[in-house]
Amino acid sequence: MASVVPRPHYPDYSTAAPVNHHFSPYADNGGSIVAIAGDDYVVIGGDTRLSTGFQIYTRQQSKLFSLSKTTVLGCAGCWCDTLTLTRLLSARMQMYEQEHNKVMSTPAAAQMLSTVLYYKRFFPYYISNMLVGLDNDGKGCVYSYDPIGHCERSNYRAGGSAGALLQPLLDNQVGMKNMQNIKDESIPLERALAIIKDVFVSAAERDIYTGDGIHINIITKDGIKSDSFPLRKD
Amino acid sequence: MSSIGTGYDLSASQFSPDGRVFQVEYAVKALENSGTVIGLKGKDGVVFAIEKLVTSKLYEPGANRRIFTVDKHIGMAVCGLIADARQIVDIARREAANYRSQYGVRIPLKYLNDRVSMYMHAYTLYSAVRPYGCSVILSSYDCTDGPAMYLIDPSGVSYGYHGCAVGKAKQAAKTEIEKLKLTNMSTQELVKEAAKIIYLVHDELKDKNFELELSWVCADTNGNHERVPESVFTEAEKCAKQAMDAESDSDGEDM
Amino acid sequence: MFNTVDAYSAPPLWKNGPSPCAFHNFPGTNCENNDFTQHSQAPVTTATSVIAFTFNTGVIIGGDLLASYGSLARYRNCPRVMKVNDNIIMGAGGDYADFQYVKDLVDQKIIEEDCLDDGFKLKPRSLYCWLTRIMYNRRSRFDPFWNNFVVGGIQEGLPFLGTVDKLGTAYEDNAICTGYGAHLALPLIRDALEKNPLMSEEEAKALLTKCMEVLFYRDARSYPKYQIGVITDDGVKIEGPLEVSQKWDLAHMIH
Amino acid sequence: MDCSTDWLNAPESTGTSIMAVEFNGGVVIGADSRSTTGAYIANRVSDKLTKVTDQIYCCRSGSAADTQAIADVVAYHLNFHAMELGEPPLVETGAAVFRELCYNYRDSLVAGILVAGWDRKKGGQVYSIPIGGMCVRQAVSIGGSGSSYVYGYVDANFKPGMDKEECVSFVIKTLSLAMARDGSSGGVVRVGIITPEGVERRVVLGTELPKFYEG
Amino acid sequence: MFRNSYDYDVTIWSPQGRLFQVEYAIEAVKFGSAIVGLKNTTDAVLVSLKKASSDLAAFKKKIIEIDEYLGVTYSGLTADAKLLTRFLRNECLSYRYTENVCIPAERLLEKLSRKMHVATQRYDQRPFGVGMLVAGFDSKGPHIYEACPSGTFFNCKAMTLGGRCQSARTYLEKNFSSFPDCNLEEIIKHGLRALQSTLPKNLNLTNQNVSIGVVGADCEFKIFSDEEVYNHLLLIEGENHRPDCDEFDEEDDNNEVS
Amino acid sequence: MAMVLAPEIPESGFSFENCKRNADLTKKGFAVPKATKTGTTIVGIIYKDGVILGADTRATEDTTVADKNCMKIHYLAANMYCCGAGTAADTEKTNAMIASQLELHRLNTNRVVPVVTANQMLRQYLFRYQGYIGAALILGGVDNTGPHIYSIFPHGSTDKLPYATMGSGSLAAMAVFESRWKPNLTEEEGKQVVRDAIAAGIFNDLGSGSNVDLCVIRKGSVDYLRTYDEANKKGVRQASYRYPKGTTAVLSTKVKNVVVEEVSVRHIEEMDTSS
Repeated sequence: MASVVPRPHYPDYSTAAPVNHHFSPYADNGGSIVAIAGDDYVVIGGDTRLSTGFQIYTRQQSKLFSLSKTTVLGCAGCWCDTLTLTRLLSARMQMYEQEHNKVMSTPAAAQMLSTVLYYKRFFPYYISNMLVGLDNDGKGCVYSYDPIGHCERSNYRAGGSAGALLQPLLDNQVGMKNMQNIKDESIPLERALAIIKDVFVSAAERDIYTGDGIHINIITKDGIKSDSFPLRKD
Repeated sequence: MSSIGTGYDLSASQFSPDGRVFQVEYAVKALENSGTVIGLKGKDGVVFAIEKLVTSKLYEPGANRRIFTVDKHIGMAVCGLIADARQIVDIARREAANYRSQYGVRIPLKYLNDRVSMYMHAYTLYSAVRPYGCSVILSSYDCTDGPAMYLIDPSGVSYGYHGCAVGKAKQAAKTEIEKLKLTNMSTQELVKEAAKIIYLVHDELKDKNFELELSWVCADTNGNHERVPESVFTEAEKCAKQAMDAESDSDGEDM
Repeated sequence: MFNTVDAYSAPPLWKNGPSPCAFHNFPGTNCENNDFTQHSQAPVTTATSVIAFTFNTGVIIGGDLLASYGSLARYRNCPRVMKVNDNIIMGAGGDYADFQYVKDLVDQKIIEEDCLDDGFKLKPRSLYCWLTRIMYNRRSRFDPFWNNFVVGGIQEGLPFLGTVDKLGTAYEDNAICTGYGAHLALPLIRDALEKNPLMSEEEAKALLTKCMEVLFYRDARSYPKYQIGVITDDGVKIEGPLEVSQKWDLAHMIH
Repeated sequence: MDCSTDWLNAPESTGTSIMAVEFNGGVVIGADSRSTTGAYIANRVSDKLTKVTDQIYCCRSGSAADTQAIADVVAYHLNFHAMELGEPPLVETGAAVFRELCYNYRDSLVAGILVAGWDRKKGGQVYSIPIGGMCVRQAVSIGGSGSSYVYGYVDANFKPGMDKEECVSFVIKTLSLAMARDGSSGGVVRVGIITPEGVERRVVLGTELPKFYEG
Repeated sequence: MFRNSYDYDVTIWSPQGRLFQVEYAIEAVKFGSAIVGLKNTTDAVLVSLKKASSDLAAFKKKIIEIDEYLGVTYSGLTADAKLLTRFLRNECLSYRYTENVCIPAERLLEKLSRKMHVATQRYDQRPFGVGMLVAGFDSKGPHIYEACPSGTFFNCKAMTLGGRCQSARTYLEKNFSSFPDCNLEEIIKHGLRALQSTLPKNLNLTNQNVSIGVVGADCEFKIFSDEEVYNHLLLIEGENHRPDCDEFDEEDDNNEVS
Repeated sequence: MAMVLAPEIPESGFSFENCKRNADLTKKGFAVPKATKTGTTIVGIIYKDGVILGADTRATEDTTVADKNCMKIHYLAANMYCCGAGTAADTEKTNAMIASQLELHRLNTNRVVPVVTANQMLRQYLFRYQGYIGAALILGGVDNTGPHIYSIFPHGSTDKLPYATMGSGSLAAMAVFESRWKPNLTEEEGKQVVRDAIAAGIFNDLGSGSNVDLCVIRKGSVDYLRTYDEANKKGVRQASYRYPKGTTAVLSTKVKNVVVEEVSVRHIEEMDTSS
């Protein structure tokens, strides 16, 4: 006889007992992150919509977290994981600073993030992370991650719910892919800023999880500057 | 103490030939350097008063209090090594919290008293630890059961009291307390009496500075243990000082 | 690194000995349940939406008094808007047993702080952060608290409003509704706040009353008795039970 | 599965009607007496009013094994506690201990319990602890599978401030109605009246139950 | 030094009700170089004398940051201090992790004193041989706390610990009533003067042997750079606050203390 | 049964011949192609002189916006329109079919078709397909008996109401109606309430978006107000994305000359504009 483990039932109440909810520890809270690095700067932008399903939680949630004066982390995906990961990282940053009497550099922070993510290999933080900053030579750098800690350095990157929509656009406009007779030089800061705003305008048109506004961080040797820009709210 | 120095007084796990545990008795000595603490139980509440000796003028006033709240409805006044006493406060708080989470109601004082005194007693049993160098007084007020007060010794012995005193001038304080008809007095009256006693037993020759601390737990505070309000405190202190002045005047006349 | 978890988890049913299944299990098989499969639990007795938003000088939170068992309106006097301390109010929806459990933890936290009496009071952002941590911890053990919490308060003179759900997803906004309220009440509140960002307390109450009415019409698990909690610089007021005013003349129009 | 052999595997459960009412001098508790395994009546005269301490009783519904085990644990716990305290524990305390067990093991227990009793601080009290492990005090509380048929009756007929005999008759009527409509409840009605003086037990036999419309 | 048979274990009470081991631990504090903590109404300042354990060794760090608004300086056994600062940092981190704010100084001291006290209670441990001054800033303003090997702590207007601190204490007691009216620069000057008073005649304060840490309403805890220390030392140049007695015997420093 | 001699004439109605194959494919792991949904807000109310229907204009494919300005208020007859939510194709085809039947009905009976007839047809049609036709509709119109609003669920149940909402944004819209609708609204008030209800859906429901369409039906006249309100303005670009000449790679060039084989000329007469 096949023995079946019965799911808990409530035999003593004939009223429709509450249904057995299936519990998933993850939620997709949407959001997109775009970052572009130049010779002496890096710009990162994230939209400010936090949502689930067809519901908007809030229209004003920045998804950028500054880890130090030269390092910023952008997170899109499962928001509860994001909150935990960023708290953990800021504690790690403080520990490092106190132990070593210096602030962790961006490449070191990038490596640490990879380790922290892989540590949760079998119950991962479900986040699309993008860590940006200035490297040891003062050049802008963008590190992008998969949820379990694979890390890749590049000069520009789009991630989150509209990542697939925007990456080809960046390849073309920032990476100058598939273009001829174009001078191969990195774009100036103003242009990068304009591109970031424009790609978000486009993303808001077509991705329902991207909208409301963007929060932008511009990192140069002088520190982090903030900027914001409204998007459509539907 | 005939057996002092004979080697039977070096450990709490050792009896002397005449059947005493000296380490516990020595721990009690630690209380005698500490400011006087009194507790008075009246008809509708319990009042604590403490003579807190201030050893340096560089210390902030009001710091290092010796009256603690263990749970909303339970107060604890301590005498002896403050660091030891803090740990007892900690243990008592944990007991109160456990009781609340397990039984859903606040802990009865009698039960807390049992638990804390058992804990303190455990520290008088082993050579690996030392007895606590402090005494604590516990108080509470319950609308059905009325006020209650217990005093726990470093030995872990505890009794319920109507009025009790520990610390430097405990003998003098006890004498003063015995003059009062405690069971008929309200907490309002007790506060003044308590303040008066502390001022009276303070020895200005040995200890220059002291701060008075007053707390109560009574019907008026809804059974919560609280520091007495500013106005009541100043009033009580004023009364005490006046009484002192009157006394020294009359002393002068006697001479 | 941070040992915040264990105080909040249940102790084993059988202590001090082998677990009962250990006797009839084959050697080598682990009779302890794997954490990832054990908890198939679901909310049982549930409360529905919480409605909250900020106005010019504070925060207002509303929730009805019903705890439903499936569709049975079983307990009709279950308050779930609570005062935490003078700075904080909290509202909760979802499983009522979990809410009671978390409420006990919060209450104990406040008692401990009151006992310390060091002048520091828990701030809304701290409670919000703490709740996020315990909710995330439990979801990570696949044993969540099936609740939505809404924390309102005054911090640094400004209204604060934040929410945490069963996963530990947390955010702040000037209007937060959980459950059906997120679909029915939030659009009304967002619209009203956009038009009138500096709403007065009276306007806020009127808006909340309207929302409770709409929810009563359209949420099958709602109940026409509810509570309102308001926090301003003057402290916390919890009002209720209030009654939803209902309009049904619509029924005559259907032919 | 063949319906007539379901008793082979089903655990014994007290598919039940239970009830407790506060009155000014104490509480009245009541229960039917049917225990079933599947549709088979394993015990037709069972006693679901279980003593916890002298003045705290619980009415059990849900799995018979679970609720009996819980009642045993709580009775042991409270009696020990009574010795520590030197006085009988409060009803509130009893309810808290039940709640703690039911809540912490909500995934493995099927238990809906009414805790009722008298103590010198708050008098007669009734606490309802349904599956899931919440706990609320109610002036009148019903539980078990039969209860869903009589919520309306209770709402219509409960009046605050009833005296002892009114409460007893209210309990008997309510349980009779529940037993008449719920196949898992039946048998006799057992009633307990807890007052400062002690506990009085009564049994109303199946033949003595009040009759209602039976068409 | 050997006084009696009641002093070789921390679990032994003397017949007078004293714990000699704890008292000896307090003596260890005096082996360290002097430290001073003081505050006005907005800032708390730590000033400490650094010492090199030998001519070849570098000066030790004596002021340590614990958290954004908390810093400590210590006198006594360096290794004990290291252990305790690590403990403090951990406590701060976990408080911040769960409560999202910097721990109030008093609550941190409560935890510290509990840890230090446990070591005075058990046969298998010795008391920590270190005294600490904690500077903190929170919603109740700036604080200076003293933590003592006995497991006690004190909320102070100003405090000094360490070798020859008596003269600094005298200076502080003479001047503390004016501290609340001082601005930051003046209060640092008071700290330096108090510290100078502990020095033997042949030694002067330099930016090599002094460290200064400040925390206040609008500044997170910060340890001054050599240059900043130098600038502040210039402010009290030429002043002499050493007590008149000129006999200071050089202590021998073979213990690992600072 | 297939006839051997005569070729099969396809029957009218849906073809189910691939259902079994599709079920097998799904079992093997092939994803079912996603249909365009109009995760929508649609509403209708009765006002003093008739009915007002409203709809947003976003169509989504999963989480991507498929159409930023689609029409969701469909023509059924001269006196009635129907808003559709759910699977876009289902709503469009259902409405088109019912529209043609209604026209035939009108020609047969030679009078204005009552709204209740359309309702009856729709519910019978949808009930037959047991919810597999994913059309959630709001039917509104005015006939000789007055204005009518019906909400029709995909399974074929209908409700007659003075105000109704459907689609993923229906709760948001209903909240607006519950708090602001009252009998005998004027046309201006009615339009405002409907606009606000749709806007509540647009802003609070991610499945709804873009613009507000309205349709006002009075006795004898209809105003179809396409893009009544542009709820969201599209963002303005900051930079230029014109490619300079020569950016696109030319892989190979081949010139082929046109061979002229014949030339013919046609003269165009000038239009006579004299009269």
